[in-house]
This record gives sequence, C-alpha cells and structure tokens, in this order.
Amino acid sequence: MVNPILLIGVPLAVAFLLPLVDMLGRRTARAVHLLTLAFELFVAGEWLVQFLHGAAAVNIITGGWAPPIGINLRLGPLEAALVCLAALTGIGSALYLAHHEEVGSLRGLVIQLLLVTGAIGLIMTRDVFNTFVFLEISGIGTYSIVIFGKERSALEAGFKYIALGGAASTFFLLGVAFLYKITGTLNLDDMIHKLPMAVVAGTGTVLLLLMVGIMSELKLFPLNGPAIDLYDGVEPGVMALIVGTTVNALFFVFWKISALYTGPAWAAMFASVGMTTFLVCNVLAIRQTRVRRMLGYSSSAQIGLLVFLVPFVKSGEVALSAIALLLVNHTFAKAGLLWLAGTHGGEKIKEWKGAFSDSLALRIALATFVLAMTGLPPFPGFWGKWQALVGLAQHGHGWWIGAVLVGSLFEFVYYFGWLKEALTPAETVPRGAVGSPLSEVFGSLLYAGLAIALGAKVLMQVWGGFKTPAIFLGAAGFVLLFIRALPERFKAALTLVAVAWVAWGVFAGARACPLWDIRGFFLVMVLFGAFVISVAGLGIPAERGSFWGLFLILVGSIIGILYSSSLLGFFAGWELMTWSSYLLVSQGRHGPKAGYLYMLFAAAAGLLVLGGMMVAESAGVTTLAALVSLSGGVALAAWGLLAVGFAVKVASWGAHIWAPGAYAESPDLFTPFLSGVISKIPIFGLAAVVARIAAPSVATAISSISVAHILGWVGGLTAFGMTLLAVFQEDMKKLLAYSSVGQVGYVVLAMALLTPLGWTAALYYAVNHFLFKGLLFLAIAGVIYRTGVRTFADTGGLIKRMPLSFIAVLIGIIALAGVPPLSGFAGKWLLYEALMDKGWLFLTAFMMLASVMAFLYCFRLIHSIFLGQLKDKDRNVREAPWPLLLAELLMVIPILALSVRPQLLIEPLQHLVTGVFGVPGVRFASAATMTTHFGYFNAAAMMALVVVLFLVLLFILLTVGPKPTKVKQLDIVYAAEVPPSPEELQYAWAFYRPYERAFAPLLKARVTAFWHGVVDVVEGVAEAGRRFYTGNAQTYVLYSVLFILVLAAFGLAR
Amino acid sequence: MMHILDEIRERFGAEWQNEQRPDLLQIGVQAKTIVPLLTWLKAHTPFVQLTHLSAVDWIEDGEFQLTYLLTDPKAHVSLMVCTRIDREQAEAESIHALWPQAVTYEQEINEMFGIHFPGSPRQGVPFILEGWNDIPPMRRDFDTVAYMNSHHPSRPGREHTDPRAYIGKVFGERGYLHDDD
Amino acid sequence: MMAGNELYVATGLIVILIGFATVLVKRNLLKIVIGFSLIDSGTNLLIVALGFYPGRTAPIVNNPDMLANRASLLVNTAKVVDPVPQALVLTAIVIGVGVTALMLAYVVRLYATGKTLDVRQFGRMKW
Amino acid sequence: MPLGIKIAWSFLGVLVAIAYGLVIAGIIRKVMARIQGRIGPPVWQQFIDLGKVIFQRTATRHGWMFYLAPIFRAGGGIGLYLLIPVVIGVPALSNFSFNGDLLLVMYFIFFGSLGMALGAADSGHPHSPIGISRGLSQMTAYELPFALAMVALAAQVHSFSIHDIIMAQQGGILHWNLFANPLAAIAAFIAFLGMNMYAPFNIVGAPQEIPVGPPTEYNSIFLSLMMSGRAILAVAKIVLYMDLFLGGAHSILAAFVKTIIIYFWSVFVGAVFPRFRTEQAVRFFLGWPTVAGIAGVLLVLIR
Amino acid sequence: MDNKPKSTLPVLVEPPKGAQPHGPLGHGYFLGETKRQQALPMRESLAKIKNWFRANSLWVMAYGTGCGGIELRPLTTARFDFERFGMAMRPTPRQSNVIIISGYLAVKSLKRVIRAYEQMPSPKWVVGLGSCTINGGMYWDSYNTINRLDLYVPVDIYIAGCMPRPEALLAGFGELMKMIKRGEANGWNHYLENFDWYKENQKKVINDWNMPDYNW
Repeated sequence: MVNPILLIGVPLAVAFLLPLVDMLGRRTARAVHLLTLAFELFVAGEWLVQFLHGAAAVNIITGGWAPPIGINLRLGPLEAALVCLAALTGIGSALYLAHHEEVGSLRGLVIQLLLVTGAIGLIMTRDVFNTFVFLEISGIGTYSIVIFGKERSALEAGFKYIALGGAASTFFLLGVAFLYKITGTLNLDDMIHKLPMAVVAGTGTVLLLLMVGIMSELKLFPLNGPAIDLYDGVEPGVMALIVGTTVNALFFVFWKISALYTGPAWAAMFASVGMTTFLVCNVLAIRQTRVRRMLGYSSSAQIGLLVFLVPFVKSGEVALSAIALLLVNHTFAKAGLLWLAGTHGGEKIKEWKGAFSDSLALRIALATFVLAMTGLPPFPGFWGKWQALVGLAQHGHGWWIGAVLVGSLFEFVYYFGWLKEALTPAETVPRGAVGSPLSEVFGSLLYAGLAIALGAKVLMQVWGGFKTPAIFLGAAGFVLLFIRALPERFKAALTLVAVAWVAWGVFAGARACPLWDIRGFFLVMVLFGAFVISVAGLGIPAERGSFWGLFLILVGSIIGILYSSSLLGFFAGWELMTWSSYLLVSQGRHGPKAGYLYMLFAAAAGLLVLGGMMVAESAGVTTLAALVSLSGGVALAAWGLLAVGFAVKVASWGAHIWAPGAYAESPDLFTPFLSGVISKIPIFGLAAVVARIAAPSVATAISSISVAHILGWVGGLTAFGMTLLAVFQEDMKKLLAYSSVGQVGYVVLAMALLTPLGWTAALYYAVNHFLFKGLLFLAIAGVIYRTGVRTFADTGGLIKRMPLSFIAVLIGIIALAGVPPLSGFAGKWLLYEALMDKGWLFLTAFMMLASVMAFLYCFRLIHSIFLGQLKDKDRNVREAPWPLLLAELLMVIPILALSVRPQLLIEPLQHLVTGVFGVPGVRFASAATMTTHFGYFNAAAMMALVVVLFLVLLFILLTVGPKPTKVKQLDIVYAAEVPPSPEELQYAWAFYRPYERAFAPLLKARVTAFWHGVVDVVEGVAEAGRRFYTGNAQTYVLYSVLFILVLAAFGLAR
Repeated sequence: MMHILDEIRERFGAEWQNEQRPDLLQIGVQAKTIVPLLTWLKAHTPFVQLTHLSAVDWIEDGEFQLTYLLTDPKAHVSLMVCTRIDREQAEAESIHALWPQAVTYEQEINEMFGIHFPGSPRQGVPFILEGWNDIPPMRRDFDTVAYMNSHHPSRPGREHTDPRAYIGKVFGERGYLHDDD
Repeated sequence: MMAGNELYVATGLIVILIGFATVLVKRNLLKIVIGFSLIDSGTNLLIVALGFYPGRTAPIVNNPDMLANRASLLVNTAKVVDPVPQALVLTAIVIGVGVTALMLAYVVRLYATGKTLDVRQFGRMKW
Repeated sequence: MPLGIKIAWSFLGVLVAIAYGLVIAGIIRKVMARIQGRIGPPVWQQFIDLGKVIFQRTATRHGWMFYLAPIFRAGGGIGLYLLIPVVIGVPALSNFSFNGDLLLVMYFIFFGSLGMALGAADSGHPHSPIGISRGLSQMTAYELPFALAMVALAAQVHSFSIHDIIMAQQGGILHWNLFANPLAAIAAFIAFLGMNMYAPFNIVGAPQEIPVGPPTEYNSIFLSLMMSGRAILAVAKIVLYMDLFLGGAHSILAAFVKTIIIYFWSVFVGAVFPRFRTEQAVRFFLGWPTVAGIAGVLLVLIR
Repeated sequence: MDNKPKSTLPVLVEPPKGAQPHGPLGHGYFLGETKRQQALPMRESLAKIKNWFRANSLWVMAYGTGCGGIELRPLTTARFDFERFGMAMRPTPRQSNVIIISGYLAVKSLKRVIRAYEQMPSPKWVVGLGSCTINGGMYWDSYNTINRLDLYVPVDIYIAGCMPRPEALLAGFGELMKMIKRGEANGWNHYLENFDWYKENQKKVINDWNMPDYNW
C-alpha cells in the first residue's frame, strides 16, 4: 500500500514543481496535473477497497512526534472515500477547465492542485490547528482562483467571501487558541478526550466561536450570503471543484469537530441551524431567476440537511450511511449541474429553453442530476433520505420529518421549474453543447453515470436482480433510451416484445401460485395496458426518441410497486413512476408546463405518502403486510397521510388542477396509459396499503365510518366536480382528462365504502375505466394524428372518414356513460347497490346526478368530432393507422365480453374480495343473474333483449316504406337557404352555454384561486426573505457577529 | 332653426334653401362641399344622426340628386342636405367615415342607381338583387315593363290599363283625390 | 484566565473589537482591509498572551543535552512559557499576510472595475 | 310461462302500448285545443299522422348513423317498456322485468335519448345539436330530484326491485308511496314534468326557435319510428311512475285510469305555464324539487 | 329572353312535348312508386287509403313569402282552427306536405321556395295564395317579382284574391283535401316528369344559379 502521507505530499510537491514542469510545455503540465490527481484517486481508491474489506483506519504520524504533540493524519474509509471524490471532481474540473483562459493557465493549475491538497488535508488531519492551516490554504486557494475572473461580479463575490472568511477564520482561530488553553492540546482526539474533564467557565463560548467559524465556512444560514454570490459569480467549473473538494472537506471537518460538542443543547443547535438552513434556503431558491445562484441556495440547503443529520448520526439514531449517501449524491449532482451550467452558459433560467436538445447524453445527465438532487430514486440521495427519515421516525422525531418533507417539496419546486424550462423546446436556436469538447462534459457524464450505477445497484438490492420483471423492464428501457438510430415504430415493437416477454414470464410463473390477490389484478391491467400502448405505437410514431425507453422504465417501476412487499420498495417504485411519467408527460407539445404542475402535485403526494410510511416506520413497521399491526393514533396518522397522498395523486377535488393539463398535454400515445393505468396505481395504494391499516385498526382508533365517509365524499365531490368541468371543455383531450379524474373519483368513493360490495364495485369500475378510457384516448389519438387538431370547433363529421374510430368512440362513451347494454352499466349498478347497501343515500343520488352529467360530455365528444358537418380541410383524412385500430380492438373485446358476461371479471373479484373481507361482494342467483341485498341484474339477458330489438327494428326499417335517398352533406334544412360552408353549420363551440350559465356560481375557479394564493404566499415569503441577502460585505460580517450573539442568547455560551 | 341654414350658406355656400316644415329644413349645396359640410354639421351642430341617404334620378337634367337626411335627435328637427351630381359620371364622395351606417345606404344606391362611392366598402356587392345583369333598376331609363315582358311573362288574358287613364275614366278628369271631395 | 496576562489578553480583545468595528462601520475598502489586519493582530496578540506565564522564560532550548533527552525536555517545559501559541501565531501571521495581500489585490481589482472604494457600490449581486 | 309465449305477449303488449301512447298524445292535443278554445283534432289524429308519415313516398337520409338512430330511439322506448311490469299478477304483462331492477330501468331511459342524439347530430343540421344540448342539460337537472326520490323509495323498501316496491304498497291507498313518502313523490312528479318535455320544459324542441330541435331532418319512415318510440317511451314512463308511486295496477282498467291520471298531471301543468329557458329549467330543478327530494330521503332516514 | 311559352296553360302547366322524366325517377320509382308497389294487388284501394291518410294530415310548411303570410297565422287560432282538419304547421320542409306561396314572390324568394319545395318529401302540394301568384297581381310590372308561379313550381290549387281572407284559405284547403282524396292533386308528379322544363324556367329568371344540384 502506498503511504497515505503521499496523498498530501505529492500534490503539494507537484503544485510547487508545476511551474518547472510547465517549461516543458503546457500540455506536459496538464498531464502532470491530471496524473497527480489520478494518483490520488488510485491511492485513495486502493485504500478504500482495503477499508471496505475490513482493514482498520491508519494513523500517520508526522515529524516523528506522537500525536499529543505532533500532528497526525488519519485515513479511514470515510476519509478515503472523500479523497476519492475530491480527486474525481478535481479530474473532472481539470478537464472541464482545460480550455479556460485563466483558470486553465499555469497559475490556475497550481491553485487547482492547492485546492485539492487543502481539501485532502482538511479531510485527513486530526490536529485542530492544522485544520486551521488547511482551512486557510483552501481559503486562499479559493480567493486566488476567484480573482482570476475578469468580471466584476466574480470580484465582488470574492471580496465578500474573503471578508466573511476573514471573520470566520478569526473565530475559528480564537476558538482553537482558547481550546488549547482549556485542554492543553491541539490534537483532536486528545481534545475530545480531555474536554469533558475540563470544567472551565466560558468553554461554551469558546466552542461557540469555533463552531461559528466552521458554520460560516460551511455556508449555513445566515452566513451563506457571500458563498451564494460565489456560486453565481464564479466560473462554474471552479465552483464544481470547490463543491467536490472544499465543501465536502469542510463538512467532514464539521463532522470531526462536532465530537467536541456533547450534550443535548449542542445537538439541538446543530439540528435547528441545519434545518433552518435547509428550509430557508430551499424557500428562497424558489424566487431565483439565475441558475447558478439557485444552485448556490440549493447547496446551502443540502449542507444544512447534512448538518441537521449529524447530531442524529452521532447519537446513533440515524445510520451513517444516510449522510454518506446524501453527501455523495450532492457531490455528484451539484458538481455535475455546475459543469452542465457552465457548458450550457445560460445564466438565467429562462435562457435554458431547449437546453442540450442536440445531445442526448447531456440531457440524460441533466435529468439525472435534477432527479438526484430532489432525492428521487434510484439515485443515492433517495436511499440516503429514506434511511435518514427512517432513523428519525424510529426515534420519534416526527416534527423533524415533517420539516424535512416540507423543505424537500420546495426543492421540487425550483429544480423542476428549471427542468421545465430545459424541457421546453426553444423558439430560437437553443444554446447547448454544440461543439463542446468531450473533456468539458467528461465530468458531468462521469458523475451521471456513477449516480445511475450506484442508484441502480441499491435499487437492485431492494427489488432484486435482472430477472425480476421490474428491473428487467427498467434496464431495457434504460438501454432503449440510448438507441437513437432506430425508427420509433421499431422501438415500439421492441417494447412490445419486452412487455410480452415479461407478461409471459409472469403469467407462466403465476400458474403455480394464486395470482388473484390484488396485485396480480393490477399487474394484469398494467401489462395489458403497456401491451396495448406498444401496439398503438406501431401505428403512431412517438415524437421523441426517448419515449419508449422512459415508457419501459415507467412500466418497470409500476411493476416494482406491485411486486414490493416492503414500504421502501413500494415507495421507490412510486417515485420512479412519478418521475418517469413526468418526463413522459413533458414530451407533449405544451407538456413541460403541464408536467411541472403534475410533478409538483405528484411530489407533494409522494411526500405525503412518505410521511405516512414514516409514521408506520415509527411503529417499527417496514413491510406492507405488517401495516395491519398498526393501532391507535399512529394508525390513524399513517392512514390519514397515506390516504391524502393517494387522494392527491388521483387528483381528488381540491388537488385536481394538475390533472387536466397533464392528461391533455402529454403525448397522445401516452395519455391512454396515464389515464387508464397510472391513475389506478393510487387505487392500488388505497387497496393494498391504506386499506390494510384501515380495516382492523382505524376502526378502533376513531369511528372509521366518519373518516371513510370523508374520503367517500372527497371521491364523490371529485366525481361531480370534474364531470361538471369536463362538460365545458373545448379541447377533446382536456375533456377526457377531467372525465378521467372524475371517474377515478367514483373508484375512490367505492373504495371508501370498505365493504365487499364496495370493493367489488371499485375494482370492477377501475378495470372498466381502464378499458373505456384507454379506448377513448387511443381513438382520440388517432383523430389528432390524422387531423392535427384538438379543439372541438376544428373537427366534425369525421364519421364519414373514420368510421371505425367512430365505432370505437361510440363503444367507449356508451360504456363510460353506463348505458346498458355495455359493460359500464354493471359498474354503475354495483356502485349504487354498494352505496345503498352501506346506507349512503345522499351520495347515491349525488352520484346518479354526476353520472348523468357524464352524458353531456360524452355526447359532446362524439358529436363534435364525428358527427355534424365534415369540414373541407378534412375531406381527405384517412382512417387511423391499423395498429392503432388493432389496439382499440384489443380494448373493445374485453368491453364487449364484460358486457355480456360481467362475471368474467366479477368472479375473480369475488375471490379477491373474499380474501380481504371474508365474504364475497355479490351473489349469483343463477348463472347470469347477479344479486345483492338490493337488486339484481342479468347482463346476458339484457344484451339479448337489446340485440333482438335492434334486429327487429332494423328489419322493419329496411322493409317498410320507401328506400331512402342519401342526400349530400350540405343538403340540410337551412331556412331554404344554401348553407355557406360546413364550418358555419357546426355547433361545437360553447356547446353547453345555457348549462354553464345555470351552474355559473359553481364554476368559479375557486380551487385554482386557492392554489394561486398558496403560490403567492410562498413566493411572497421567498421574495421578502431573499432581501435578507443585501449584497453588502459588511452586512454579512455583521450577520456572523449577530449569529454568535443570538446563539449565545440561547444559552450556548456557558 | 333657419340660422343653421344661414350659417351653412355663409360657411359653405348654398344654391337654395327652404324650410319645408318647422321640423324639416332643406338646403341645396355643391357636391364638393358635401363632406366638409357634413363633417362640420356632425361636429358643431346638433345634427349628429344620419337618418337616411337617398338618390333621385333627374334624368331630364342629366343629374342625380343625393339627399342626406340628418336629424337632431333631441329637438326632432331634420335637415335635408341635397346635392346634385353628374349623371354620366355618377360618383360621390363616401361619408362612411362619418357614419358607419352610410355604408349600407351607399351600397344600396350603388346597386339601385349605379352611383359609385369610391372608398366605401361593399360597393358592387349584391345587396337586394341577386344576379342582376341589367342597368340599375331605379334609373329612370330602365324600362320595367319591357323587362317584365321579356323576363316575367304575364299570364295570357290579363289586361293591363294605364292607371292614369283608368282613374280618369272612372273618376273624371280630376281624379278622385281633389280638395272639394 | 491565568493571572498576569490579563492586560495582554484585554488588549488583544480590544484590538479585535476595534478591528470588527472598523470592518462593520467604515465604508472604504482599504479601511476595511485595515480592520481585518487589526483583527489579525489582535488575535495574534491574544493567542500569544494566552501562552504567557509571568516569570517564565522564552521557550528556546539551547542545551543540546536537553534536546537529546526528550524526557527531561518535557520536564523542563514547565519553566518556560507555552511555546505552542507562539508557534501558532507564527503560522497565523504568515497566513494573515497572505490573506491581507489577497484582500488588497481584490481592492485593486475592484477599484479598477468600479473606480470607487465604497463598499456599498459592490453589492450588485444580492437576493 | 314459456319464453315463446312470453315473447308473443310482449309483442302484443308493445303494440298496445304504442297505440295507447298515440291515443294519449291525441288526447293531449284535444285537451290543449279545448283549453285554448279550439275544437282541436280528433283523438285519433296521431294515428293518421303516423300513417301519413309511413305512407310518404320518398325519404331522405344523411349518414348511416342517421339511419340507425331511429332504431335506437324506438328500441330504447320498447326496451324500457319491456323492463317494467305493467300489471302485477298477470305474468303476460310483467314483461321482462326479471332482467334487472330499478337502476337498469333508470339507465335504460337514456338509451333512446342517446340514440336519438347521435342520429340527429349526424344529420349535420345545427338545430339538432342545439336541441340536444338543451335536452341533455335539462335531463341532468331533473335527474337529481328524480334520483333522490328513487333513492328514498329504494331505501324505504330496502330494495331496488320494482316488484318489491309495488308489493310494499299493497293494502290500501294510503300505502302508496304517493302518500307514504309524499316528499319524494313531489320531487319525482316535478321531475316527471321535465322528463316528458312538455311545457314548461319543452325548450328542446322549441318550435318557432329551433324548428323542431333534434329531429329537424327526420322524415317519413324514420320519423314514424321516432313517433312510435316517443309514444311507447311516454307510456313506459307513466307505467313506471304508476308502479313506483301509485301502487302498481292489478288490472288493465286500473292501469288505464292511473296512467291517465299521471299523464294529465303534466298535461295540465303544460297547458298553464309558459316555457322555461334552459338555465331557468336547470336552476328550477336544482331548487325546490331537490329540496323536496332531500327531505324525502331524510324522511326515510328518520323513520 | 324571348322564348316565353306561347301556349295557354291551365292551372297545371302542360309540359312541352318530349319532356323526359328526370334522374331519380329512373332509380327506383316512377311517379313516386316502386315497382314492387306497382305490382301490389289492390293497389288502387290501397292508394285511396293512403290518400285518405295524406289528406287528413296535412302538415303545412311555416313559410310566408309576401303579404299573405299574415293570413296564415289566424288559421291556428280559435276562430279558424285548422288543426281540426288534422293540419299543423311544421317548421321544417322535411316534415311538411304543403307549401303555401302567400302572395307576391320576388325572384330572390323564388330561389328559396324552390329549395324548400325540393326538400319536402313526396307527396307534396303547393298552394298559390292571392292574385300575385296567379298573374302578378298589382306587382305585375315590378322588375323583381315573378308573375306566374306555375312556371317554376307545380301549383295544385290557387286561391284568388288580394288578399284572400283565412276563410278562403280554409276553403282552398278543403278543396285540396278533396283533390288529394280523389288522387287529382299530382303537382309533385308533374314536377318530376317535367323536371328539365321547370329547371329551365327557373334558370331563366334566376340569373345567379348558385343552388347546388345535389338534391336531384
């Protein structure tokens, strides 16, 4: 093994020798620089491997003096890992900065090395004063590298930084000196040992001084003003270097020194300051318009989170790996984002429209970093956050969890706001990586790759290996992401094969075990849905190359959810589904904007679900099955949080505003899946997660009827409100979007019944909705594909050109409206019988009203598109492509089958419901007649009656009376006038205007106004809050002084 | 109200003026002063409303008369501004900029008399007549009976009488409308 | 606090406070730099004062025997003032000089860009 | 009863119902004429009209949906009638009500409406969708009091089966739901006005405004199917109301009397009141009728 | 425009010799009857029954052309009450059997009348109300009203007068009903038989013939 002292010695020596080397040429100097960093990486990596195999940490004694007197260094697993990170980031930045005029010069190279050396020194040293020295070395390195910048902004930032750094180093030095006076040693380990024994007045003050010095270097709130300026003003490559080296090292210094701080007061102080930083910086970041400044706030927030976790790790409540994962995640993502920001060059967020549209790898990297930063799976931050929260939960820190979740939500707000811009296609030529040399993007690609690899490794630990369907599909999707050359239809075929393969595997394997538990039920739906979409994809090419890759990842994530037995696995799948569907939604024409809203609500839903799971974890529950054991207030809290989370995800009334946009603006190919399948996954959540808590324990905790009743009314209100809004839509996809949300409202209502019949109704309805809404969205996709328009006013009369699509839509709306004889009626019938059985009379009538209202939009949909007058521009429209029709047929067949024999679905549901409740939902009086306590229904006889009637009447029509003459399109009764054009005859715009007038009081956008209000408040707070950073160096110094005083006032200065 | 006529005469010059009734004044002006006059009337007098715009075919004089009927909506007094234009080059300035409704009148006059109002929208667009291909029907040189005979044949057996002769035959020379009846 | 070095400690503290006051109150960049220098000096003075024990000698070992015998060296340290703070200060002074030089460099560059030394003029980056 | 004979009886029943529907429509015309001081057409005028329409020598059609819509319309009416027991105790006239309960009947009402709407819209005439838009709007509005009344009845009897509801009303006139739950009855009977689309709720057709609304383009044989469908739909609805509120009927005579009474309710209201606009109608139904319906449900809950 | 018809014409205009049945007559029915119907036994009796139905259910196109339009309205009132004869106003030609040309008919209106008439299903009848429809009436020398309605649409019955009162109109309807029952009111057949002749006449007066021919 190489002597670890060389980790410091070699770069230091090289730094001084570099000017000499430079005489051989700048290339040589660069090579030597890189070689040095590679050496560091190699040495630290080798040691890291050793440590991971169980080797003990090594102490290095310098100057021949034993630790109390001499300075010693230590290399343990954490140190080795951090050195690796520093070296890696150093390499990345060196490559990135290679072509930079100033920083890439000789001086720059020296200072880069100096920064790395300083950081490694900070990491390894165990001597307090030595820490100070390395701190100053790092500081000077930073100051000098900043001063290279020619812009005034960089200079200003540097001066502020130096000013606050001066104050901080004074505090630190004073602290060190007094500590030395108190303990008589400068060795950290010695000091830790001796400090508790020293009973000297003022120790607290001294410790406080030391801590403020470190916190100020760590850029915690309120001492982070100059640091944020630095992010904004300094060359991003340099900042990436600083993030990867100095920031990590400083945090490690904090970690080491925090051992001196014992007692609950200090722990509380660390947690509070860390959490305050996390919350405040995340809120303030919302209002930032400049990318790098926003990243600065984000960095502060992330460090705040780490600092917050330190006392809990020290006390053993939170696993160390949580911090490690979060730190690694932050380094990867933040350094990567900074490099990308530099490569792109857009300073304002608005300038990021269409970013990297020419580089798939960079786009993937950007998305990876954003997802990693916001703590989404499978990236390391997710696992870190989960571990941290579990630790907190298990030790009863509920409010801290709440704070972390709230802060994380703000993180979503600004990061995805940024990503939204980046995903929005640019009106002009986008800025991007045109012509960027590989060296410049090497670091970001490396870190993106590492983040993905590390994340995937953990994910596979949770979900299983490549043989599990979820991982298989996810991996296949990931591979597909990179295949650009293939035509989209071919990719669809590949997807088809993958899905079919998985389905074959699943169902072939399932023959042995009883599949018909609830997850098998949803599994069939997901795989069938994915299959249908792939078939449709053979007809309509996806607009973006990444569609099928993301789609496979999405399907994989949903299967992951269904397969998971642990809370972690479930939640990982949940968040994977969230972001993959978000990215898919964003592929639409106005998708990024709609997707952003979708993401925010999905994130909120995810955090609520996470909160609910944490409540469960606090009671020691880690698997879904064990949720049953929850009881009392814990059960109620978990129930509430989870139920609300799932309710937000199904876009219940109040949280519905994301849905129309997301459904309407997502790619036409994806919308059927979004509406048909993804909207059912929260239902699965309700059934598989919430209901497990609900059934036995919430009932005892509080009268479960009322809680369930509330959920029922939420579902009912959703069904009614969304139906009402759907009636007035002018855009066909938006209409279906509102309709989807409303229909899922019925399902939620039926779930909330918590009776066997209710669940039968809910699941029957869910499948039925999946079928007919998928069918409708597919048919509409065909119409949009052929005509290119989406508003009702622009279509009409297409029955003449697209008769098969018309039939598909006709079947869809008859099923949707619940008109006998199609399958929708059985759903309505079950729902009403269940509601009456439960005794929710008003909800029954209310739902009858809502489902009749559905007629209005059903008719509008089919009329405005297919009936009425064919427009001249549509005269040559062709029927939808055959694969799309085939996909529609795949949906129609089950609908017709269920229409004749609802038992096909209800029989399995009987088993399923019996498994949950012990009794089946409906009884079968005869082979075909279903009965409940309230009524009976015979679908087959119904169908027979209708068919016979139809045939008889058709016979009459064909034989009696004259043979009708078909008249031409415009030959209508038009007050004996010649109609001018089809356009003027099509009554499609504002179709239900009188109805709108009648319901005007209900139609005020109150919910939207409420959310606008929320946004206004948050933005107002952020706007007011960020005035805190006045930009004046003196103010920042003053803050540091005041910070000491405030902390002293809290009694820390004993 | 006569003072308005006087003022018009002073400002714009008038060929003749007349107070037909206390609430109906008439004035005849040069065609070229029409637009300034109407502009002035609308801006500075109570005659702000264009009630009517009509034409008369003075075929004997070889002229068309255009009559602009303005109304003072408060005092219920009307002012007829008359002007004559050459019948051969039947063109008049459009006043649709002053009163948008003039467009319709001008369209109708254009269709019925063939008087052209340059700049007015919808000139030449059919208004009442569909597919008219003869000379404008309100011109007095349009022979409606001849047109009838050639286009809309009468049912055989119908007798036509000259109204004037018929009235004279029945009621005597003086007709049936005279003062001492 | 040890008896006998209060004066030095207090002086050091006062100098530090004067330095902070200068940094916080004065608007001129150069004066702010001077303030930081004062802080540095005060800190150095304070640290040295912390290691000062009245009546002890300077921690200079000139007896080669002593150097050879580490055990006796440790014993003999009781007779000298604490050498460690002095060593610290030496380092700190070096660092302080470096930082001050950098600060002055910044001031020069800032003046070149803004033609002013008023610290309030350099707050464009904020919020 | 064997299925074949059942079908035969049902077929006969359908014909009778159509005839009956035409007769009462004729009666309405007569009554309206007399109210207006006219002599009015003969009672059998509807038959003449129907015959005339069938004997028309030419017919025009638009798309194929235009062709099929009358089938849906008539099929909806006939199907609805076939799902409702007309006279209890007479199996021949209980039709096919074993197929489903009140819910099925409620939803089957829409079958014809939907078919009608589809066909009319296919004609490409703007008045058709305008009329449909009004009709559907009005339909959703009266659905609320109607649904509340149905829920009240079903909760009262604890069954959605029409047969059960009839049986629960036996044993005296005061057992009729009309008196057993008068509030629900009020709600349902006001909803009935809207359901029948006579004045004041006849904005759908709105003669003089959007000529005849949806069927503007319909003629000859198509129109005849529509007329028959409308006739039997009206009969089915009043039979349903008779079953639900007036204790059903034990004999054809009782059925005749009761249905006439129910029908004249809407006739007389229509003769007196002017027409509501769509939004007025919607708001009307969502007002006091709904309150009555809610009170009707509460009445059940309190008991 | 000098090729005006020379012959004196009765109420039903005799077509010139050689006029051929037009298009739709060829595909399926002649004089409105299918071959299957023509082959029916008791065709005469059946036709009488049908005519009885038709006569007793006259639906009138609610369409007023001239000043006579105002005379139609009283028919629906209590004083005249034409509903007792089974008549009713229909606002759509697709469901009307009778169209009343109520007074003078401008060329512009003629276009609309023709269109409405052609949209009515057979059998259909035209009633000419007032002198103007017969020979131009007091508008005989107007440049834009037609003088003889029967040159353009087949008139089944004229009701003379200027204007005829509603009683006269009712009497006319009574006569029309009798004619229908007797099978004499066959203007619609005449129209089909002499379609080209009618079209020629129509196109003579309607100069901008922008009416689509897709109806026939």
